[in-house]
Amino acid sequence: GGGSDTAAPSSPASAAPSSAAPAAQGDGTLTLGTLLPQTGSLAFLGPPEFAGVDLAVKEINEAGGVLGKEVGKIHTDSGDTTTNIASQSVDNLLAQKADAIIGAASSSVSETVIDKITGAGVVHFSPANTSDKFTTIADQGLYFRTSPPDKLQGRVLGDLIVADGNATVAIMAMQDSYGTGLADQVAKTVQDGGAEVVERVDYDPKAAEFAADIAKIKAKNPAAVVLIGFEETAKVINELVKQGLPADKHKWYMVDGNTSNTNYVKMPKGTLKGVKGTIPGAASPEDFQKKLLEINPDLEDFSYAPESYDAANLIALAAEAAKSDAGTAIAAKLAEVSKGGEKCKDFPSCVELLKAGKDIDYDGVSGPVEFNDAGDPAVATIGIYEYGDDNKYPTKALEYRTGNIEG
Amino acid sequence: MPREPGVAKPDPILVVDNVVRRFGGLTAVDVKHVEIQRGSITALIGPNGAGKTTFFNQLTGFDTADSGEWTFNGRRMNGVPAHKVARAGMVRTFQLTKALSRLTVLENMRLGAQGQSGESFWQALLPFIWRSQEDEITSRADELLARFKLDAKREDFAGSLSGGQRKLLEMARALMVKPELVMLDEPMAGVNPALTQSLLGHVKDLREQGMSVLFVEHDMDMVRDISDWVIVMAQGAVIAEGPPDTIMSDERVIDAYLGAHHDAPLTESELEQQLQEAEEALEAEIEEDKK
Amino acid sequence: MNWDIILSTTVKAAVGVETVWYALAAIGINIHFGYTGLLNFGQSAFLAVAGYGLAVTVTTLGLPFWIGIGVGLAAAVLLAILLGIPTLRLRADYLAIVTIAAAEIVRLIFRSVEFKDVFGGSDGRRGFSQGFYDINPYPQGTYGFWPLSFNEREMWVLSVAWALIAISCLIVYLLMKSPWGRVIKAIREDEDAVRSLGKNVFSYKMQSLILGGVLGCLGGFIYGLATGSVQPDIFGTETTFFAYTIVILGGAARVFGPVVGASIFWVLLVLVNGLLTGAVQSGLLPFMDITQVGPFRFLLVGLGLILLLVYRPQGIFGDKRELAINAR
Amino acid sequence: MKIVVTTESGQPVQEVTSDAKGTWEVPIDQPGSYKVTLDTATLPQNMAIRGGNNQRAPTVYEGNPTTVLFALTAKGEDGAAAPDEGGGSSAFWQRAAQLTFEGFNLGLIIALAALGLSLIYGTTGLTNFAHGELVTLGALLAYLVNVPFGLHIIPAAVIAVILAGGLGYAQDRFFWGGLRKRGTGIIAAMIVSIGVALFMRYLFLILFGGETQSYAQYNAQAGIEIGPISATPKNLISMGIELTVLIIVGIALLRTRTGKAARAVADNPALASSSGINVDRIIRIIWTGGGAIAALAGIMLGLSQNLKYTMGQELLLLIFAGVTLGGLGTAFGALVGSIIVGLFIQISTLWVPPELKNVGALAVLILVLLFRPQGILGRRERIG
Amino acid sequence: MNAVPESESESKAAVTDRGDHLRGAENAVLRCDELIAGYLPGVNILNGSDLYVADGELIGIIGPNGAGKSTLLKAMFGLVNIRSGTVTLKGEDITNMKAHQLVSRGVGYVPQTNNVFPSLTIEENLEMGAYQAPAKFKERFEFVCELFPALKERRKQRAGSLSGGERQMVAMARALMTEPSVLLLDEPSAGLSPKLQDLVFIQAQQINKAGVTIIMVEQNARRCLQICHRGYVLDQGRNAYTGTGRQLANDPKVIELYLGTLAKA
Ligand SMILES: Nc1ncnc2c1ncn2[C@@H]1O[C@H](COP(=O)(O)OP(=O)(O)OP(=O)(O)O)[C@@H](O)[C@H]1O
Ligand SMILES: Nc1ncnc2c1ncn2[C@@H]1O[C@H](COP(=O)(O)OP(=O)(O)OP(=O)(O)O)[C@@H](O)[C@H]1O
Ligand SMILES: [Mg+2]
Ligand SMILES: [Mg+2]
Repeated sequence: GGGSDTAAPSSPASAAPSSAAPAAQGDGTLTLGTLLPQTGSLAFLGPPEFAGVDLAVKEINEAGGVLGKEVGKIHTDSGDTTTNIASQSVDNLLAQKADAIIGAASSSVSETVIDKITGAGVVHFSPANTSDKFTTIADQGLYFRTSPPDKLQGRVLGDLIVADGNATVAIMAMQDSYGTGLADQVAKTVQDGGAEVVERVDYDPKAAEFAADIAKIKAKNPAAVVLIGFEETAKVINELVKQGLPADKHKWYMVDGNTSNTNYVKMPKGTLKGVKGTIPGAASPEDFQKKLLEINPDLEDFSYAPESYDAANLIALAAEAAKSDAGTAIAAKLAEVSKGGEKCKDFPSCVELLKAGKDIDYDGVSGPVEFNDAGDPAVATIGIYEYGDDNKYPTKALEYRTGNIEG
Repeated sequence: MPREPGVAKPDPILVVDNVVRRFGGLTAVDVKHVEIQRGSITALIGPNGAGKTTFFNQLTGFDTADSGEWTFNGRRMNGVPAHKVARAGMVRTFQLTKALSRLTVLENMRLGAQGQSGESFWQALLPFIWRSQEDEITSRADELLARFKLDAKREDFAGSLSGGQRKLLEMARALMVKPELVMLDEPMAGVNPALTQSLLGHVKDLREQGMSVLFVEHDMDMVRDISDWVIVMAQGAVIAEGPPDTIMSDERVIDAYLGAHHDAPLTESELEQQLQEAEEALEAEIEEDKK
Repeated sequence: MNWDIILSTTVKAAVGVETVWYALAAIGINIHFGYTGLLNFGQSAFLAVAGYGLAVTVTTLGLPFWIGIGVGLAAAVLLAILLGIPTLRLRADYLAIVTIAAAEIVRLIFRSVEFKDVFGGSDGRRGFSQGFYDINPYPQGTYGFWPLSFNEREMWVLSVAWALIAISCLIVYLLMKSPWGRVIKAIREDEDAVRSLGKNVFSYKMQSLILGGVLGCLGGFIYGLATGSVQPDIFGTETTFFAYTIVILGGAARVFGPVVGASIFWVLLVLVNGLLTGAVQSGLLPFMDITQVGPFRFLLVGLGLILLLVYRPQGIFGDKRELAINAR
Repeated sequence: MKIVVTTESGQPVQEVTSDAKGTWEVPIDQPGSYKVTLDTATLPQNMAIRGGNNQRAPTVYEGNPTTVLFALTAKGEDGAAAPDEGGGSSAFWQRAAQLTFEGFNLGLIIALAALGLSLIYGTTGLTNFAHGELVTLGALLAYLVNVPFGLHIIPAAVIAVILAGGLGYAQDRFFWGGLRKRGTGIIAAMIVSIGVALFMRYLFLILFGGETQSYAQYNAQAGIEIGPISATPKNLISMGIELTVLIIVGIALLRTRTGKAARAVADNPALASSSGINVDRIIRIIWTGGGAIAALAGIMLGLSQNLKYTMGQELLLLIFAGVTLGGLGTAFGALVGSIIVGLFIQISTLWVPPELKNVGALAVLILVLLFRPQGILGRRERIG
Repeated sequence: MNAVPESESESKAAVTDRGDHLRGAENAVLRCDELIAGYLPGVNILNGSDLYVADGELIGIIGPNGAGKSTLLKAMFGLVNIRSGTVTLKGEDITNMKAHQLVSRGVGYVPQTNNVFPSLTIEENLEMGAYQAPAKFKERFEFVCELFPALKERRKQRAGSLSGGERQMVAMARALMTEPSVLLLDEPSAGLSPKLQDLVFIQAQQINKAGVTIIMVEQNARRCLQICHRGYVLDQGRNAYTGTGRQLANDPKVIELYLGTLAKA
């Protein structure tokens, strides 16, 4: 439910589908397509991501839209790679003249459609892809992402682990580009800092259970256990507790994918006490989450909602800056609005500045987002949070660290 | 020829030595020595569970014998896989029929023909290579079908045949192979008598053309009518051999297999007598029940 | 509701990339299952080894495109042989589980961190299709007429794919009309009977497995070339299941069954999606959220599949008589 | 303790001495790689650096501190401080024991799920690809009663099992039974079951959402140590229940009249009917029981592994593997096969990386079938 | 009704006549009227068969392969869908009633093929025979084991591994477990050794004497006609001839078309 349906005069006014006109020309109306998981193994990521986009579009349109017209949005399902419907969804979006497509959540899905999207001159903007392939991919300058900067996050987390005095570390990482990328960075930092990674387990998030994975970690009796993954972490925690590796004897660390205030509340009090997690973004997520809940009251997980929200805002700002809704034009301006100028934190204030002819630097909910030449974020802020007795983390981070992602 | 089990024949096509097959504690087949005469019709008879079908299974490579060896046309055949046995010229039918249900009757028949060039993958792609051979096979199949009264069913799926028709198809299909030795497992069980009779004529013709036949059958009229030689199995072993008439008057065979009313069809008086016996037995039973 | 868009995407789906590569996979399954009776639930593995064979040869080893195609085909043949030797002796139901298991093993190995250097882990490989597009005869531009319009890349992929489908169908047609096809179909009915007639059943089953695997693996190439990448998870059991569905939809053991089935399958998926999205956006389905369209579409696909098989169990082209014979 | 910080090329930056807590800090003015060396001579007596290496080579990035750690251990204990190498064999056996236990734990859940599948396959010949969804259904029903209604999980589970049994009955009464009557072939029925699976799975997604949930009770229960094994009480009780159900059903099939009738229907429904068996009734009993057992399996899985709309689907391949390995259509076969699958999945991780654990189990499945094409407890049919 | 061969006048057996049927069927235990039935849509196998059997009668049905004999039995027993016509048992309409319901009304049936449960042991097979009357199992088991002693020794063997003849014994025995009042036998002697064939025919007679009504399809037509009270000759789904067993057995037309002369030689 939620108010998301109201702001959707989705199809452009001049929708007569003439195949000859390349989509790159633009038609005056900015149309955002989403390619996010409604089904498949990442389906749980869909609702927060959609809500993020919805929230942004709502705010944009309340502020008068882009180029004087309401922004349109079309939601489609990316599924996961097993069902392979992403490409049909993209066909659909292109047919409806989307100027930018926000998605997909999974790096693998993005890979299957990036040629198609960028080939049509449309911006491909992922809120969640972490695979390093996209840095070098041939994208005609049309691919961008606001996804969590795993290099910086990995460094911050690794440093945190060392600073906490953990000499032996085990890493339990979800086996995909997000998990392994982050895990590699954590492992490197930890080792550079003088601690030892005694065990590293890459697990299949679809596995029925994780007993063997934890048994492997238990055999090394590490001081710290790093949990890198998504919501299946709840299962992993069950197993850790069962096999005698509770948080009060071994220090657990989490990442943005699984640091959650909803997933673990049903666990016995104190199960996560003292567990630390890192989340990108300067602001406490709490306020933002409240706004999201107005869009979709059923939300339980907020992963990638900030990134999706920022993606939509950035695209809108770039279109405004370029005075065009054509994909290539937007792409040309995206880096510009993300950095080097007067800082602003949301669409209304940014667009004011733009209209006043100023150069802006959008700092989003997910972090300062400054794009480098590859379309990857260059700077980020990471907050470090600590769980309390109620298995929740407070709104206030222990510490924020901002840095260049590449170093 | 003497009548002991395992006698030597002048020109055996099949020679079997010491074939044993056990299932758990049960010795289903234990044949010491048997020879099958070339160009003759040999019947294999014996009580139910004597091991006849199991024996067939061993010889044709559908089951592996625990021990023993046998030669067909002088060639050792133990351990040879079933399809090679068939190609060597020894073809069997199944007691519980195996119709290829979703193939038509005609296709079932055509499948039996050997040496089809169209059965090799690459040649199959070029119809002109196998077309003429296919026509020849078809006409041969049609002839057989007519003889087996299946011509009306030519285009029907074999799965829609009645029990007896399946038996007929099974036998006709085996004949399409043009085997040297055909091994029929109860070919006529369930086939109506008039048709059986005409088919027996056909089998005799085949013998004249030099084919050897080994068949299992419980219908003594048929055995008497067409077989040149009879082999009797019981409890896995060959217990007697000989020409039909002598075998059928053998006490042991009558005891173990034929029973009292084996020879000619029952006469009226015999029938009466049988009824009487039955009635008496029944009354005795009723008496007993009363007590 | 925007009927133009719904219609054009639907028509496009009928001949589009997904349709063609699923059709090729399904043609292979039709040979295995429809004609030979081999319950091969590991078809996705054939697509996977072909796609990865091409991708790894070109990207990891840096060899030319055509060698990659050769490696992919060889890998499919090799897989068929490896899979066949242990499994072809098994009863149909056992064969099914063994082939699923084999396909899962292939997929898990392709996506593992352990072999990431070779296969690229869960993100797979990309950047191997240049050789294919280099020989694209279509100059840049847009082709087709309403509602079909494709760019030169899609045009090239689709032309090649439909040509492959046509050739595959021709091969299947010729073979299944021939005595070779007769043996294959007979094996489906009763192996022992075929054996008793002097045919080498194992060899025929192997030929069928290889043929179906090779034709199916063409789908793996098309997928890889069209998307420019291969990922392990696309080659999971779902792909095989959908291909089976397609075969049954079209009618098993029918030459054009898989092609028509694939078209119908994707048309249904896209049409349902278009209608649902349209209906939700124009407020016709107030109880539904737009993000529920995805799951609802699959739900309807499931329902459609059920209804189709309830009311036309033989598929579009199938023969009802055959079913009656086979009913338990 | 004295700590020397130099740049990568060896240019000295600063020397510091750590404070009482052992911490120290060096401000630097340029990001880059540095070398940090601890002067071992300044270490307290009887202490040594873990691992022995007294040099660290951290990279410092702009604006962020970088921490280095010199973990200290008592001198002489250095060797023993690395139990992963030195005490390898006892840790290995302890892990092996734990994995064996986990193998039984997983195997029994698979077996329970497999039992339902095997029963339905046995009596109707239906290869039910929707069975995974029946497992999920049970788990979600229990969740529904447990969380929104706030009933304790034990009564909730009982209610869910009963409900699932009822739904199993209804499924046959209103759906599969009708298909049978129309003479739908087993292959067509198999594809229908794929349709049912899609339908149910996405219905769950719509109603339940894509997130992982857990029951209100027994979540993250702490383990207790039993010898080399640590297990939670809920594991032990679940395993007891699973084993009991499996054995009762297995014996019932072999001994009771209805059980024998079920096997008769499996063999030959027409003949069963001719013998006076009400085939539809038997099949309905099996569906009811199969549904209930699948639900129980789902609840057990949910208790130990939380709930998700795909939980049953993710288990389905293992269920099939278990059923096949044991021999299709036999209850004890399902038990034996599933436990073997469970054991192999877990124990194989002693040698293969856990991400590939299913590979080991599936490879064993293929190997076993190579030598026993009829499964472990299955029998060869006679030919001819 | 269609015309049948011209030689009606000479034959001793009557060409089937609907009037005769209606007269005879008045007090019948089991009767079929103008049955039309088949397997595949649009193809009728039975084309209007009439048949009746009076209480305590033993009826034989013979005919060429594919005539529809088995189909007729299956149709009576509710295993083939009847498209039109009626089946009546003791005055009750049982058309298209399910087989298990007929079993509870005292009808027993031995199918021609697939007549055992292969994965059940012999004993369990017989137990299934007595499914509706488990209490009687012990007693009836002893009884059938006396008939076929081979079964008792093998009681724990799975029926699927039995030889063709052994299966036939199990099939027969299974049907006898219930003490039916009407028994439908489809080629009970097929595959049995001569000795056991005798036994089957004698037993059939004995059982019949004890008051059980029997309908028997046989390819061992001579033996069948010798023991039955009346016989039907079925051809192409219709009754071609009816008459007493002896009439049919001696009818030249029947001999030529169905019985053959082999046995006389
Ligand atoms: N696979 C098996 N397992 C166990 N016992 C078997 C198996 N196959 C056959 N038997 C037993 O071996 C014996 C011989 O069986 P076979 O089928 O050879 O008999 P047969 O002579 O053909 O009898 P019939 O005339 O009844 O067909 C029988 O008692 C049968 O029960
Ligand atoms: N399951 C089936 N599907 C389709 N047609 C069938 C089926 N069973 C039998 N038929 C057809 O019905 C006709 C009659 O078959 P039925 O079995 O009743 O013959 P029958 O008189 O018993 O013959 P037989 O003496 O050979 O057993 C045959 O022509 C056969 O082709
Ligand atoms: Mg036999
Ligand atoms: Mg019959």
